Amino acid sequence: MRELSYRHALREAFDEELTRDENVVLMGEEVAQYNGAYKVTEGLWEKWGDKRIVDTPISEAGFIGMGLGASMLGLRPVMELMFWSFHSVAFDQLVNNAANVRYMSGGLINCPIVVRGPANGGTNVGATHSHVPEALFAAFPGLKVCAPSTPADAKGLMKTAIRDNDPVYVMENTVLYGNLGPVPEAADGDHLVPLGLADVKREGSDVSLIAHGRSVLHALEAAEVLQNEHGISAEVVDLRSIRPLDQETILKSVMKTNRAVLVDESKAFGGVSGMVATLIQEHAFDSLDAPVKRVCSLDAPAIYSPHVEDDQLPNAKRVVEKVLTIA
Amino acid sequence: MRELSYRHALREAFDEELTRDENVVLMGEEVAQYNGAYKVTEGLWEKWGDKRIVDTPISEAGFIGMGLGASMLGLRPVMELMFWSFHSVAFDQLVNNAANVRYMSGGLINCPIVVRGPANGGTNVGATHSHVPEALFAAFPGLKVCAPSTPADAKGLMKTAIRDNDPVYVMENTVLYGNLGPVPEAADGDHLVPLGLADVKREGSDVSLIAHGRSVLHALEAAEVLQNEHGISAEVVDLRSIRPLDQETILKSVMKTNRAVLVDESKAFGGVSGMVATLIQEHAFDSLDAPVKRVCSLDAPAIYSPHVEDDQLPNAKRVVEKVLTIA
Amino acid sequence: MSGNADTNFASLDFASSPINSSLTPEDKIGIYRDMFRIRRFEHTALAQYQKPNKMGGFLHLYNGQESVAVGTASLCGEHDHLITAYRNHGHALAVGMGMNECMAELFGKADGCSKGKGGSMHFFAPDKNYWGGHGIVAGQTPLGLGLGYGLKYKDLPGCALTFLGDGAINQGAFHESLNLAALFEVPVVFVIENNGYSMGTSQRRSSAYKDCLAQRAEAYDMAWDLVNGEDVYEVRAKTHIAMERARKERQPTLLEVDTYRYYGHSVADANAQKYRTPEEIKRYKTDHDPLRLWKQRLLDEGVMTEESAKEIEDAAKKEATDAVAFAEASPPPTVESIMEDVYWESDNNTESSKIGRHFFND
Amino acid sequence: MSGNADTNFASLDFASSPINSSLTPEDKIGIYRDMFRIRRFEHTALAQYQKPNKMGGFLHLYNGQESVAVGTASLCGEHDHLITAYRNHGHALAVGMGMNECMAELFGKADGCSKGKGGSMHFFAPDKNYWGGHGIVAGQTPLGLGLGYGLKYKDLPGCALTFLGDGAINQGAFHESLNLAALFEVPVVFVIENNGYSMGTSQRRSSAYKDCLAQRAEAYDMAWDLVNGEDVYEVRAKTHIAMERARKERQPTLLEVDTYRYYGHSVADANAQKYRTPEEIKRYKTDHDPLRLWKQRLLDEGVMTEESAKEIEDAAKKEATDAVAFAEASPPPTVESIMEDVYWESDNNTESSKIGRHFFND
Ligand SMILES: Cc1ncc(C[n+]2csc(CCOP(=O)(O)OP(=O)(O)O)c2C)c(N)n1
Ligand SMILES: Cc1ncc(C[n+]2csc(CCOP(=O)(O)OP(=O)(O)O)c2C)c(N)n1
Ligand SMILES: [Mg+2]
Ligand SMILES: [Mg+2]
Repeated sequence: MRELSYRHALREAFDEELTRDENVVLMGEEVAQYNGAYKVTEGLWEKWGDKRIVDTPISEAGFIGMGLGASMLGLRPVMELMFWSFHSVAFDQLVNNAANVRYMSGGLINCPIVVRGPANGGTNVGATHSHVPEALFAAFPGLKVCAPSTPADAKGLMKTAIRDNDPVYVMENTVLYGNLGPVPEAADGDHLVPLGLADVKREGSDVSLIAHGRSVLHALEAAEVLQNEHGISAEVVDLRSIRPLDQETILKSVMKTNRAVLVDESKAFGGVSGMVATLIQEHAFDSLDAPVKRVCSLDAPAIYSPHVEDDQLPNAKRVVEKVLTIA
Repeated sequence: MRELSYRHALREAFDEELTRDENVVLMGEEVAQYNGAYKVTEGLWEKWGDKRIVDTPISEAGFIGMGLGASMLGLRPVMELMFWSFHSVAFDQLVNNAANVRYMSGGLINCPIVVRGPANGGTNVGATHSHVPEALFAAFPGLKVCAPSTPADAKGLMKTAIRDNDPVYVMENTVLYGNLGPVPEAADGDHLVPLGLADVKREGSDVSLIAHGRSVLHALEAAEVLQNEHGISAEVVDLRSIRPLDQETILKSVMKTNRAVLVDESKAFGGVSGMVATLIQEHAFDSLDAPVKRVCSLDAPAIYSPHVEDDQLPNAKRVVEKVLTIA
Repeated sequence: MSGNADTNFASLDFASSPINSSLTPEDKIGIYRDMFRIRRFEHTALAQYQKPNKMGGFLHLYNGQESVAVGTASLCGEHDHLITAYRNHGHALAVGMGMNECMAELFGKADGCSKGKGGSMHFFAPDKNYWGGHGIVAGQTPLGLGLGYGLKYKDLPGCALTFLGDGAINQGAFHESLNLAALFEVPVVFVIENNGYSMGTSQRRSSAYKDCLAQRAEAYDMAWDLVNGEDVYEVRAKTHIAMERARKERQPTLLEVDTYRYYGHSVADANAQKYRTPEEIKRYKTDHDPLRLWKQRLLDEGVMTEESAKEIEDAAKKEATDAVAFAEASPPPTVESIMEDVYWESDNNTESSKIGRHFFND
Repeated sequence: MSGNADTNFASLDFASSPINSSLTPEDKIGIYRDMFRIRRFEHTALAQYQKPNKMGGFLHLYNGQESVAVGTASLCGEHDHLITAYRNHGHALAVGMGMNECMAELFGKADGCSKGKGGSMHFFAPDKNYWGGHGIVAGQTPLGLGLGYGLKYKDLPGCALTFLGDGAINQGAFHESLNLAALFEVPVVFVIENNGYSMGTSQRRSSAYKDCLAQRAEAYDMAWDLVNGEDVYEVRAKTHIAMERARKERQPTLLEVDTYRYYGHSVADANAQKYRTPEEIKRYKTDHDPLRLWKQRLLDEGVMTEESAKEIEDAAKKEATDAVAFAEASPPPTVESIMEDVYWESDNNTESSKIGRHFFND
């Protein structure tokens, strides 16, 4: 299969959906003429022009609300937050208007909007630019959240998100944008990855490593070390989608391995892993041979220093250590 | 001991701290001339005047940020959100500036601010006015969060919050404002309840009901029913403070009862109870005779209808039923 | 300044504006009917609220401001849309919603316009181009902007009327919306219903401004106007100009309509007679009531008689009484229905809704 | 309009303004020194950034805008405070921070002004009345307002200079701050450093306005002025007026300083030569460079000689070189230190910090 970068795979998703549906419109700061701060939308403005690819001022509350309003009339806006961290200035639009308007109207309205952008630490941009708000948004019924870890998933989830008739928040990752991976040929038909379906990225029998986004890569790396150096067979479950959540795959894996370590870039008060741990202990209580453990970011605002930021984040070494405490 | 309402206990806390420290200033929409939308600040403007009790325009981001800036210079602003639900329009100030500025400055700055107001469902005000964001804010290192359930705790925690040198977010409850309860005489000295200290509101041996805020009352009511109708002895732990969290008291209780049901008005994706369940299964794994169970709000935006809103929220009946599934 | 009474409006007569001179007698009577219906609905709602166990939550009444919703809605065609804040009963009835579904919504019943899920602050009727009913102050303003954006994108010859209160103008989202509207040339008309107060705070205590609130539009090089809300003809004439600017030139406008609310901020407003003098309230009701003035106008014009007015009024009273009976008879929502209307995909039972866990009930 | 070159400034000479005529030769030379230090620091930082593994993250350079930070900071007394956005190295050095702690911060070292925790966007020196350094566009503007509020509350005769970019003016928080500043009569001076672009977006593509950005102040009945940033005298004269208005009358001002940045938005700006023509950049550097113009001015005034200028320049170069050595030699933060500086109470090991679990490391 051909290899594409994560960034390129996303761009292909946009391009295909722009072609398929004239109601799809991409918006955000610097997405058009500048080609995107991270070049995810490169070339799209040149190809699609001012109507379909729109540069906005620095007014996240205003333009995300604008996209929501337009979506109520049938547009399918794909809104970029240059960083997901900037959700903080648009929070009301993101959690009240997007998540509640369908409910409060008794189902008369829907908002087929996508909000997307990178959500990650690891590039030394500090506390205001390194939020990982997957769990934060997944806590709001009415919203859907996903976080692809590979180019193929990035393309497949993005296309699904754009076609979904509910608000879907896609968490990308600046560290992954350059990663290469196999992506099905466009000629072979639409590559769609459903929301709510986890992917077992590596089979194993001794412990389940459950992760999403970039943490999947740490988990895979740790699984390799565990196998080679400790003879421990780790299964790696990539959640891909946070809400809907593939509880079935999670439980199936844990019921097989009887042990789980969750890898999650969130801070440990809450996080996706807090929810997954809660579910596992509730629904696989009798299968557990050890407490569910977690590897999260160290519980302080994101540090800038390139010398230590990686120590604040989950990494393969910390995952291995954690597994060894329960294996 | 004399009885005060929750509302009155809070007012007494403000009045005492306004007297003690000239840097304490109360701000918010309608807190002064109107006496507060819920009359919590009644009489304070008349007594303390324009400088100490300040009405603001409807600009939550602006005035909370303003309070933060002033706190950096040594003021101790106590900022009211008329509803905590309005955090959504001030989110950046609440989670970036308040939580991060100390860290990003390497400890050079601190923000001794209190943000307070009611955070609860149960009064038929619908999805945009019924948020319970305790867990949401507790997830941000740099912030402290508490949620008193009784008049005495309301007064004691508020006074502590105002004296604390970090940002403290106090979650009150419109349903509790009118509740009466014993509060120590002011003449007997400062009534302070520390952050981070849970309170066992009822002793028991068969199951731990762990709750905060109004849910404590549901838990207490359920404990009564469990004792009388099912011969089950339930211990009720009132967390009071969400961050810092009294993990010790939680674990001590669960290690005694071997069973836990968490009562939490949050939605069940996450919530305070998601965190408490995660901690219990991790640290009291061998003591648990059953999975930790939770009673949360039904997982939809808050419904308006007075006919069914109470069914969406935790209540004693649901707590009893849940306990019976594991007892 | 607190509402229009103290404002020195040039006493122009807008009756002869083309948009008004083209009104038929039926149109004019229709306007009276709609205003009266709103007032009656609100009175009835208040009376019902005061009975035990009928309604919960807030109730923000529109009495005194009827000319704004009705005057502007009367200008709307197929492609014109409306959105407002929580004081939204007037707009709902003005766009043609029935009292039945509105009253049932207040009663929290399954036949309510929002199935009892939204309550007083959240009436909706997308089939009538009415997008609510929003509880977060100014939170609806970017949505209104988006409706206009959608109209332009789809090349439809309409505009989006976006209402907000005088207190709402100090929210950041509104400012962002104004800049975006002007920058992107969006067909939106922002209408500040200036009733002089945000809860207990007078306009002067919440907003810094030069001559009036709408003038803030100048910061964005946007057109604006000040409207005397007591006069339906003026509301229509000036709003029409703004709507035409939106429809034809794709340019936004900021209108400020001076108006007044007779009741407190909501029924829970304990201070409604404190932050405003009883004299002030009385003066508005006596000398500046839009309903009374419009009625007199139509009587003077010979368009309406006391008898035909009475018929209209009686019909509205009956409609309101019937609406209460309808609301009483409507069933409450089931507990199961709490979990409906969260996701479109789940409600429509699509393939996608069957993959993964969507709901996390304990 | 993109910066000042196309603006028709009345060619007033502000040298004779009282605040400028009272400057001693040493003061004037000090201003040159500070501007040169900033430029040199930025050059050095850029060169270091381009080496592997020296710095991470963003680097937003201030070259071209030096007159703004230095001109305004030169007016500050004991009770005047400053706060700005992420393009904050200039302000940091202007208030008297040393290159050592600034460079070490860029290097992410323990001796950095923020102990390596803040990085390029987050320099702070509260002891010098400098409150950062903030990464969320316009997020610092309410904080600046609050500094002013605090000064007034404590009855201190100072003001808060609050800087932001031309792109930042479209954030809601800024608008809310303007209204609050005017309404509460807060001694704050908002300074828009208008360098013509927010990243790759020109002022015209991000903001709707009439004649200039500062004019938006009129919406709040607030004083405003437009400043030619290439001339230190003008920056000082006009900012002084605003600061006096704040200090004495407790009234805010919105200033717009036309300026230009020579480099891209940040070092990662791949399009820095695309959205602006090379000619435009060259024109600014040649004809409108504040450093060059100030130097010439001082030479013309006979206040400075080529030799004394050279001494200053050499000293700044040495300071920058030494700062690199200092930063290199400084230790990286320990992993343990990641958990410090989160809570004041924990850092100070108070009783309260010992109750309950504050940190949730797995
Ligand atoms: C963001 C936010 N802050 C505060 C409130 C509480 N609140 C509801 S209405 C209101 C006053 C609004 O006044 P105005 O905009 O003048 O509208 P009016 O009530 O006069 O129609 C306030 C403070 C809210 N709903 N949302
Ligand atoms: C809320 C928010 N949105 C977007 C960004 C990303 N961003 C950082 S700087 C910038 C451009 C700001 O331009 P301007 O205000 O003119 O300041 P300048 O860079 O020219 O100094 C953008 C879009 C951010 N940091 N915060
Ligand atoms: Mg009003
Ligand atoms: Mg700029």
